[in-house]
Amino acid sequence: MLDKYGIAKRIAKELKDGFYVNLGIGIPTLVANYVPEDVEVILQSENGLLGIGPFPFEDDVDADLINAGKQTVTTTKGSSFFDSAMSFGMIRSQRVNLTVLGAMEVSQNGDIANWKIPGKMVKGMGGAMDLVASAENIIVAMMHSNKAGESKILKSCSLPLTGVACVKKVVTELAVLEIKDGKFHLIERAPGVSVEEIISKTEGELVVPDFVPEMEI
Amino acid sequence: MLDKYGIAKRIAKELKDGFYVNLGIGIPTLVANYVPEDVEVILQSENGLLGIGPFPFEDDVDADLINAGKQTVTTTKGSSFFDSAMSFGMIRSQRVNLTVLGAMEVSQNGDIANWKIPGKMVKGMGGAMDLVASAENIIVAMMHSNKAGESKILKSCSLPLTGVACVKKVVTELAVLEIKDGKFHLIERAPGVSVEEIISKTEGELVVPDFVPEMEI
Amino acid sequence: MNKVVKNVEEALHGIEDNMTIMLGGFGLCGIPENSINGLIKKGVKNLTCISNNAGVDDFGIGLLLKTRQVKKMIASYVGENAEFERQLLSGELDVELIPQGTLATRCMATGYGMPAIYTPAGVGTEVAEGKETRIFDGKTYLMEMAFKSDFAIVKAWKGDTHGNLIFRATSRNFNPLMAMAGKITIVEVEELVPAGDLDPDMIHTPGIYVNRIFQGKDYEKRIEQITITQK
Amino acid sequence: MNKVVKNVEEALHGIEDNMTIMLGGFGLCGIPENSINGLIKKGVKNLTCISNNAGVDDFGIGLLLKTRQVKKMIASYVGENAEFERQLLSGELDVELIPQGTLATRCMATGYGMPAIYTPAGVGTEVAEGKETRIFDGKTYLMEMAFKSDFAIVKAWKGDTHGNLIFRATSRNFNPLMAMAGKITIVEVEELVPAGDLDPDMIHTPGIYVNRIFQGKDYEKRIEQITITQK
Repeated sequence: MLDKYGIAKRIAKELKDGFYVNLGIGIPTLVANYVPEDVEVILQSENGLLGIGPFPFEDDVDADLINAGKQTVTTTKGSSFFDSAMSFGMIRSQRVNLTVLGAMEVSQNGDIANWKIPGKMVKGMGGAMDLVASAENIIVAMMHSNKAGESKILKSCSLPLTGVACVKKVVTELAVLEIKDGKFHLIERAPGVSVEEIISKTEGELVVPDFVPEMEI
Repeated sequence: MLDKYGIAKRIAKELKDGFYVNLGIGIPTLVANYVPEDVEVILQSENGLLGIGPFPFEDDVDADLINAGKQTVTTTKGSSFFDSAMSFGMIRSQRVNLTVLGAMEVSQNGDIANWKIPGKMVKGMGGAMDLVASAENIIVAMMHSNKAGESKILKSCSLPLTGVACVKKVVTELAVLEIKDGKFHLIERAPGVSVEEIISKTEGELVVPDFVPEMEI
Repeated sequence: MNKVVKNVEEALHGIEDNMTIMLGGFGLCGIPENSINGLIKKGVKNLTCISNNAGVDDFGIGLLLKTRQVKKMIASYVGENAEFERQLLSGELDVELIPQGTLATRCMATGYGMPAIYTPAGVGTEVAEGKETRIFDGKTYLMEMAFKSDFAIVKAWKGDTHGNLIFRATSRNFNPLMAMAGKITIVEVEELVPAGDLDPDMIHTPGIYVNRIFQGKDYEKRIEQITITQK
Repeated sequence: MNKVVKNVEEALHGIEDNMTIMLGGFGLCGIPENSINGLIKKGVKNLTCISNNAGVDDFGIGLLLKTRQVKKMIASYVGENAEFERQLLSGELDVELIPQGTLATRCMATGYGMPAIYTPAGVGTEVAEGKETRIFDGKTYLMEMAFKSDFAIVKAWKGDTHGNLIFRATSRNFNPLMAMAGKITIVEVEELVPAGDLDPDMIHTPGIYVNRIFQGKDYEKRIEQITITQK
């Protein structure tokens, strides 16, 4: 079973050299720490920055320089700043090659819910609806089940949707799932996790091949 | 009767302090030479410049710095450069207070034709269609008649239109005409020009008040 | 062409109860601090505020919520604000949440004289309810309308007396977009310079979009989440 | 992330007969001189060219017309070009004239992932023929579609190895818009610098939109109309 760092590590393996990548808040942000050495990616922050660098040293903290999670960051060589309309222009015109974001629920046709729990929590969708509606390549980083032990990998989402039929891949603490033809496809299992456990914790329709490799991270 | 400089001088009297103004090619460009002393205007060039300055001295000619007529120009204090989408954004959102342009024909409901003579001349509309469709305040600088002596101040235009019901005022070598309620209204006559001459050279419906002042230029 | 007003009071002249106001900034980054404080002092009520976020409890637009000057909030993300959540759940505050890119682009549409835009954001979600959809090249888009607002209030890094603006780093965010979208645009700047001091090639917002500009003061520039790398 | 190609031949790789190509510039200002010469050398034919103007008889896109490499020209203004007029009137050249602001905004729409835009330009004229109109707030607009092109070729003043671009004065014009609109975007620059040399606040086109960049040479930068003030 993976912890959140493991999930981030596994997702980092999806990065290809030259990719422009948008990483959402939470586990997705951690992906930046595991970019393979032979791969150069440029991170996009939808508030208006291409080329997010590491967190600043204490003396270099700059209130004018934050990422979409409102954390202080730095720039890298070749960074650029732009307004939010251009930022989402890049996203809508699919110049961003990969989007990684968290989710509360994902369904077998690729729907995603991550912005609202009616009557309980309304934080807003921020840029998530734009990202999922536009990106060609969307990976969701999430836990397989909620705290009550109920699967979040569903036949259909119960929460208000963020986007429809958009998620391509899901990486959880248990498995890597691909979504196609309206089904989840189990393509890798986390170290030490059995196929049976994954099946039992997946509510949505799951296609399981004869051999499910353990993921290498 | 006015020459082209006189027409430009008369139009310059329409400028108000703080106006952003777009001047078309030809007579309209000359208006810049007659801005009243107590009036500050900023000239917009639709290729991407706010704050057009005078022509450069010979040594300062810069191939990268031209106006919409492709003439070399300079900047003024407070100039800015921008791309053509933003330039027409300013125009469409009516931040440009006054547009002055030339015309081949104008009709009594404010239609204007100035970009094409079928079978003979096709230069294109450039930015004229955007300007006339957007500007709230459009003044046309033109000659009252063509070389054959035929009126260009018409009931309806015979040439392909540039814009519909958009012209507010016409200044010719003979008169200042206002367009409202689907008619031309004679509001000033050029020095030494009789009302009768203006009537005889105006094909469109012309409302003539009892007293028509001679213009002061 | 001098657009300089002498202080925030003069800058905010004409803002009245029930008006719609855009406020630049993302989180607490690049927000018009002087003007927000000025609005509180002015005491105008029942405002509709368009801003990406609602600040935090004791800073930014959060201050205007505390004083109950806001009737409706149009934003994309409003987390991190307990008073906001309380007013929302109790029904005191009307809230319209819209996707961040839609928010940004609807501002731009106004400034560019485009009455509506098409975006895929929100298709198939509750954001699409009551909105026209249209398919282009097999993909479904929502038609979203340009914003109408009475005033836009933004913060720039540098500005000149003609209203030309330059923004710094990610404090640019929504500021240049809203600067183009106000019926009247008010700008506060960290540094006000004479026209001619800014490089015309490097201006983010041309002065034509700006009506009033003033030198701000006492910027706190609070940071929502200080994250650092240990040396 | 290095997008540098070593010369114009490599930059133009993949451009084939019958493709649609955008070319930046306004008049002769800011045109991609190296690439235009490269296209002539390459000899690709039946091109559809989207560019605000068609150059003059012996410079700019005029050169491509002379060699009969252009099948169709999409532009806003094509005066000052006798060969163009001859080919147009004789029917050898297909021409679509569209308003300048529409041309610019259709490029931007592509780069911003907006399939269509609304503009009042051309309403009631022959430009509106066959196009959908729509009334917003009592004003009529045309729906105009985002451009599709195989390649966009633009000229920048400075560019870095990541493809970030800065334009100079009015040579900016259509260049940043077309840079966003190509399926593949090729940029030639007067000065190519390492990533990190350009101020991130002052970049007009972020590198994400650029696929290939190269150091141009021997710029003539011809001026269409030299107008001067006598000392």
